Amino acid sequence: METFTSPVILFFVLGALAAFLRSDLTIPEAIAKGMSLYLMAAIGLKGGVQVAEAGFSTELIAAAIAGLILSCAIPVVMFFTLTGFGRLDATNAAAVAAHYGSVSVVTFVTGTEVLTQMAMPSAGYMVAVLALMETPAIIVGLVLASRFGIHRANQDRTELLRETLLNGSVVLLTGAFVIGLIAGKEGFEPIAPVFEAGFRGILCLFLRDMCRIAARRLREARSLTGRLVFLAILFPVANGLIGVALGALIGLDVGSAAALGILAASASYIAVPAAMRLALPQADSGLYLTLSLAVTFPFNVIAGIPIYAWFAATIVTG
Amino acid sequence: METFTSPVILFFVLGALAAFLRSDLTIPEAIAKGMSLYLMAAIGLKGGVQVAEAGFSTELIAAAIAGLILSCAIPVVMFFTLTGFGRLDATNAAAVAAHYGSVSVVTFVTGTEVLTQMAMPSAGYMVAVLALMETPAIIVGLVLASRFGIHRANQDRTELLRETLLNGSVVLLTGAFVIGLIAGKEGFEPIAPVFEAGFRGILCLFLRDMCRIAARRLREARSLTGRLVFLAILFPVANGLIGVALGALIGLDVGSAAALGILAASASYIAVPAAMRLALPQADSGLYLTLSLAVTFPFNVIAGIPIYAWFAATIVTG
Amino acid sequence: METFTSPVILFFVLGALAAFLRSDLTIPEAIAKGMSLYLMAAIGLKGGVQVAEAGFSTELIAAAIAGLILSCAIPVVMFFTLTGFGRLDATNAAAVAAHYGSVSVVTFVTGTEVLTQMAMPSAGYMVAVLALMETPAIIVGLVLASRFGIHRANQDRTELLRETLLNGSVVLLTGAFVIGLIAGKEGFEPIAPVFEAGFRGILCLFLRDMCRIAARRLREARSLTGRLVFLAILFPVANGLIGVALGALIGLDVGSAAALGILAASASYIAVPAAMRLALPQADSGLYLTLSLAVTFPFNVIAGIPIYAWFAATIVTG
Amino acid sequence: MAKTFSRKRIEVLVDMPLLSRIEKIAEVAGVKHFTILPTRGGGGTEGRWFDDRITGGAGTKVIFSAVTSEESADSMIKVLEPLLDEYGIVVYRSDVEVIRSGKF
Amino acid sequence: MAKTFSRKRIEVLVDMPLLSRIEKIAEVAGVKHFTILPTRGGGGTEGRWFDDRITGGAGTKVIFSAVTSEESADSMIKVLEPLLDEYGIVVYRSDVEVIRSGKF
Amino acid sequence: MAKTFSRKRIEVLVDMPLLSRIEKIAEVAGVKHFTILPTRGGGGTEGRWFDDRITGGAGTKVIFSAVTSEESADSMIKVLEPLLDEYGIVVYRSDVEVIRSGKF
Ligand SMILES: Nc1ncnc2c1ncn2[C@@H]1O[C@H](COP(=O)(O)O)[C@@H](O)[C@H]1O
Ligand SMILES: Nc1ncnc2c1ncn2[C@@H]1O[C@H](COP(=O)(O)O)[C@@H](O)[C@H]1O
Ligand SMILES: Nc1ncnc2c1ncn2[C@@H]1O[C@H](COP(=O)(O)O)[C@@H](O)[C@H]1O
Ligand code: NA
Ligand code: NA
Ligand code: NA
Repeated sequence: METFTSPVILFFVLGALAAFLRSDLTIPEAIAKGMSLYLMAAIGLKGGVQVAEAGFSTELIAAAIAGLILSCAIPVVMFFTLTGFGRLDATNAAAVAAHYGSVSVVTFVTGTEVLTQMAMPSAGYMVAVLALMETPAIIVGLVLASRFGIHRANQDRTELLRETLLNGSVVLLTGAFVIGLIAGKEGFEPIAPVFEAGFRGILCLFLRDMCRIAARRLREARSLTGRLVFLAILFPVANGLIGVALGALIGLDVGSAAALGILAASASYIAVPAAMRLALPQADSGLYLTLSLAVTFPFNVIAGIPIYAWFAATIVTG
Repeated sequence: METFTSPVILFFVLGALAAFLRSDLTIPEAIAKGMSLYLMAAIGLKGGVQVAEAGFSTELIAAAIAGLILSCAIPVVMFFTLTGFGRLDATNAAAVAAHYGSVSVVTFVTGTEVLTQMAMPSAGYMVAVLALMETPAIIVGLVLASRFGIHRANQDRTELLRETLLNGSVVLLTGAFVIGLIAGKEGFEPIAPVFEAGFRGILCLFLRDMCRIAARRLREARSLTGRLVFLAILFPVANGLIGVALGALIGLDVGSAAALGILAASASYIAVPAAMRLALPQADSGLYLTLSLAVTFPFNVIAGIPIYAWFAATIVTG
Repeated sequence: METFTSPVILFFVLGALAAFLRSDLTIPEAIAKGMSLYLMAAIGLKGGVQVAEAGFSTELIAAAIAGLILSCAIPVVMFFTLTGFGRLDATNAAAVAAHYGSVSVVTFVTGTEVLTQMAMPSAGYMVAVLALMETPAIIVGLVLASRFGIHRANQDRTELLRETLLNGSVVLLTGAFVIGLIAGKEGFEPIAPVFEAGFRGILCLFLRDMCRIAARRLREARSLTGRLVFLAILFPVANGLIGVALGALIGLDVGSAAALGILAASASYIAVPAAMRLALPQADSGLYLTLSLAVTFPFNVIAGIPIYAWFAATIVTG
Repeated sequence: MAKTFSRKRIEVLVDMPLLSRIEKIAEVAGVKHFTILPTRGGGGTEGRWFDDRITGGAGTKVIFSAVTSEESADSMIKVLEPLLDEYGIVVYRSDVEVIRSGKF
Repeated sequence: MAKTFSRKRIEVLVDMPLLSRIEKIAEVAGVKHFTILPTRGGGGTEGRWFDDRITGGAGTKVIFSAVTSEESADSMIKVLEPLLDEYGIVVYRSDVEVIRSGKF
Repeated sequence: MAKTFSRKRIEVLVDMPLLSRIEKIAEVAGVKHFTILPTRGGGGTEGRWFDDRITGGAGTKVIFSAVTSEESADSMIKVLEPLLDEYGIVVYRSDVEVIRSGKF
């Protein structure tokens, strides 16, 4: 309940409203990108500092392995559902599936904010899990595409691999995490004001804008079918609940289990679209961006996060 | 006196200096727009939180009605003065008049900062009055133009109405106000650092840049006449004093009466120019932007605000 | 040692890494420019407030004179070394020399951060010295070019002089310094959150990006020779040590002497390139930007600053 | 030489708030594909201008650019002609070659 | 009249992530000089689009623009033709005059 | 077919700090109307470049673009020709059609 009076979520709703009313006050792209960089640097740092405080633990390793398994398994299951029930061709199905195996930084950040507000914060190492889960799904997606879809022999594989593994967001996130680890709490203090205080406010403005763009994308979408929209809501719920259950199984605390669910449920809209456009140019970018950004993302922020949090609170025994 | 050693105002003067010296260090447009969005979100939130604290009151309703009356009456009086003494044709006069009936967010924000520094803060609900006063003058201006100037029958009225009423700045301001109302003080706290602490600093930088652009516009202006510049200074003073008097009459506190004067005196340079360019494309956009942004805006910041504040302090009996 | 675990420097290293890995997450130009403006406004203000606190002193005047001498002498010595050992033609040598006589704001800011961390903060007036040292080298460079290189009689001198003396960064820096002086500590307090708290965080992000751009520039550079790279490392060291020694000689405290060394060692990459492109268009802009931004700047941040600080600590007797 | 088809490129320099009008006119004229390009400033009878976003786009110009058939370009020009002064737009067109005839 | 030489200007509207591919194709075709122009949006068979950087450039288009010899333009077009659909690019070229023949 | 008049479009790719020089040259040549377009990068004999604003515009290029009469374009080209190397500018022009002859 409280979730819905939180300014973070209210700004998101304001964005949705503004978009559907076709109101035109948009955040300039440069600012949006700057805020996105800021969010990644900030959560990377915060996570690193927290791990520096708490030390490495078996939970960290368990969570990392669970995250990797999820990000490889999810695209495979989705691929066959999308080609079957979803009626997509193999190339498009592979591209969409890769998005859902990967993760969304903003969904994760919003989720951790909500979890903190519900007094069940997730552990700092979940940021490392987030970074780990960004790329494997891309490779799984490409393998699926080349096996079942168009196989392009003349692909420039090294270029693609570099683009994927050294994707800017992965490097920034990991780099900031490592900096947080090295600098620790004392090193972090002098720079904390920018990275901590500004956090939620920036998130508010960012969500407002994300939602506006998502809604615009939805209005302009063409290749969307009812079946696909249905899957773009069903899959986050299924993935999210499985993620939470897996988290509980491996003994994570309630907040971290919920965060693992949120990661599983979320779909990428930065790293994966860029990689897919390059590796599978024949796939319809309008389709995968709309499903991920305009259907799954708002669903997760509004309904998904509370569901996964509630499920975690129910099954994880304190 | 103190006003003039305030960094807010000093940065404004620095901007003026830089512009007249044709110094070239400009804030990138994306940043300027981002700061403008930030200011609107911040004052909306602050106002909403204050009203949530203080509760709704008869003053709020009285101020709202006074604001509406001012924003409808000012353009009518100005229109006839501009066509008469100002020697403008009806279309241009209507376009200019609409700007002065509407309001300037940055003038208002600068004014409230100055009032707070003078220990006569305005009430939180004045933000709601600000939002209310943004659009009516546009409609009044268009009615004047279609009655006395060029009447364009084939206008797409619904498009125009949507553009005007759902103008981005109105939606953001109102939305942030409502969010502040709902979230209240506790909800606001976690996001306060960005929206409160940054406030004055951002305002400094923004004023520096506004002033630079205003001065550049003035240097490049062509269709300006002495009579028009005279009116662009006379009207804010007259409107401002009338606004303060009206505020005193309806029983507002000294700060709020001054703020109502500032709103009446200020001229729009965001919402109205966009609407006029669309609805009255034949009007000279160089003219109305220069009068509003390059004459009235700096006049109000430097001289107007202290005058209205002083007048309010004089006539409102505590 | 501590220097290397400081997040400020770590982010710089992250930027270098990201660039050499050709990772693509770039800060939008508008944001980079905004941060640059912010840094200048912030250090200007801080310096002004500090001088307002401490009052004018003979050290201030001595430091200013020393700075001016350095910024005139350095280009002359460099010019003859560059035409001799460096094998550059006179025009290019003059253009490069001017860069090293001038200063780099970001190097200075990073240096003062490091000095503060080492408990030997520099005095507030060093910001004034920074502003003083920005332009004289440009004039020295142009005189050298017109005497020994191509002499262009039809130069528009007043335009050039205005561009140089009223260069945006000089105006902003000086303006903010004067505002800090006038407003003093009390006036600064309400705007401090933006200008103080954000400082180091912004510097982190900015260094990350600077370094990325420097590395990219290095990768793409064509006209670079081994001799020039050698000089671009030798000169900062020589200039830096001389600067520190001069500072010690005129009786500056240890932090300010180190800061004078940093100023002498640093090379401009904003004001001077713009002026040189205008005044000496035939000089190779790729060359001077690469030497200054891609060789000297990272060298100073990583190795130079600790060297000058250590030298200052050694020779200045407390 | 590569086989190409000749088409017209029509460009309209227009104030941001009026862009949607141009898009509608283009659609009616049969110009279904277009790209919007940014500008950074300019100069003319009304003086020098810059892309200042302070005014929220009211003072910004963009270029509507479309490669289309001669007929569509023609009918678009015919609708735009009476609006030239009122909208303060600048219109010109040029010849281009495209690779495939179908898409344009 | 100033003496000029005629060349071709080739323009390719392409999604940001695919730009490096176009640059490689250009290099092979002998197009060594080019400039990249930004766009702000557009419209076509896939609907209206805007330059939203939320997606980190995956949804952004830029224009690869090069003035080059007819032969280079030709060989570039030949390589691009089979990729038109797959890459979703828009290609066109036009005649331009340059001042010096050597540089292009 | 819509009645049009033929004019020249002249485009100059120039480093930001030198733009004011080009504007002055244009004015002298009788080119009174122009628009400035941004760029995002490019490649040539001096390597690949990007629009990095770190250097405050010293490393940024813009395009000066004007539709004008053949005579004005000619005289502008004549003034620019000796400056090509020194300024590092790229100049080309092309044919365009405009709707009204008066304005250009
Ligand atoms: N012939 C032209 N070539 C390029 N841009 C033009 C031309 N004519 C007008 N413009 C642009 O349109 C704006 C308005 O033109 P004007 O109405 O002549 O002031 C100018 O500031 C230029 O940016
Ligand atoms: N003929 C054209 N002229 C200008 N832009 C075009 C043209 N065709 C396509 N585009 C651009 O390319 C994008 C994709 O085109 P389409 O594949 O037709 O949806 C459109 O949204 C336009 O921005
Ligand atoms: N023929 C051309 N077509 C498009 N852009 C060019 C051309 N020649 C040069 N340029 C641009 O001008 C810059 C400098 O050219 P250059 O002097 O050859 O290095 C290049 O990086 C390109 O961005
Ligand atoms: Na996922
Ligand atoms: Na008003
Ligand atoms: Na120096």
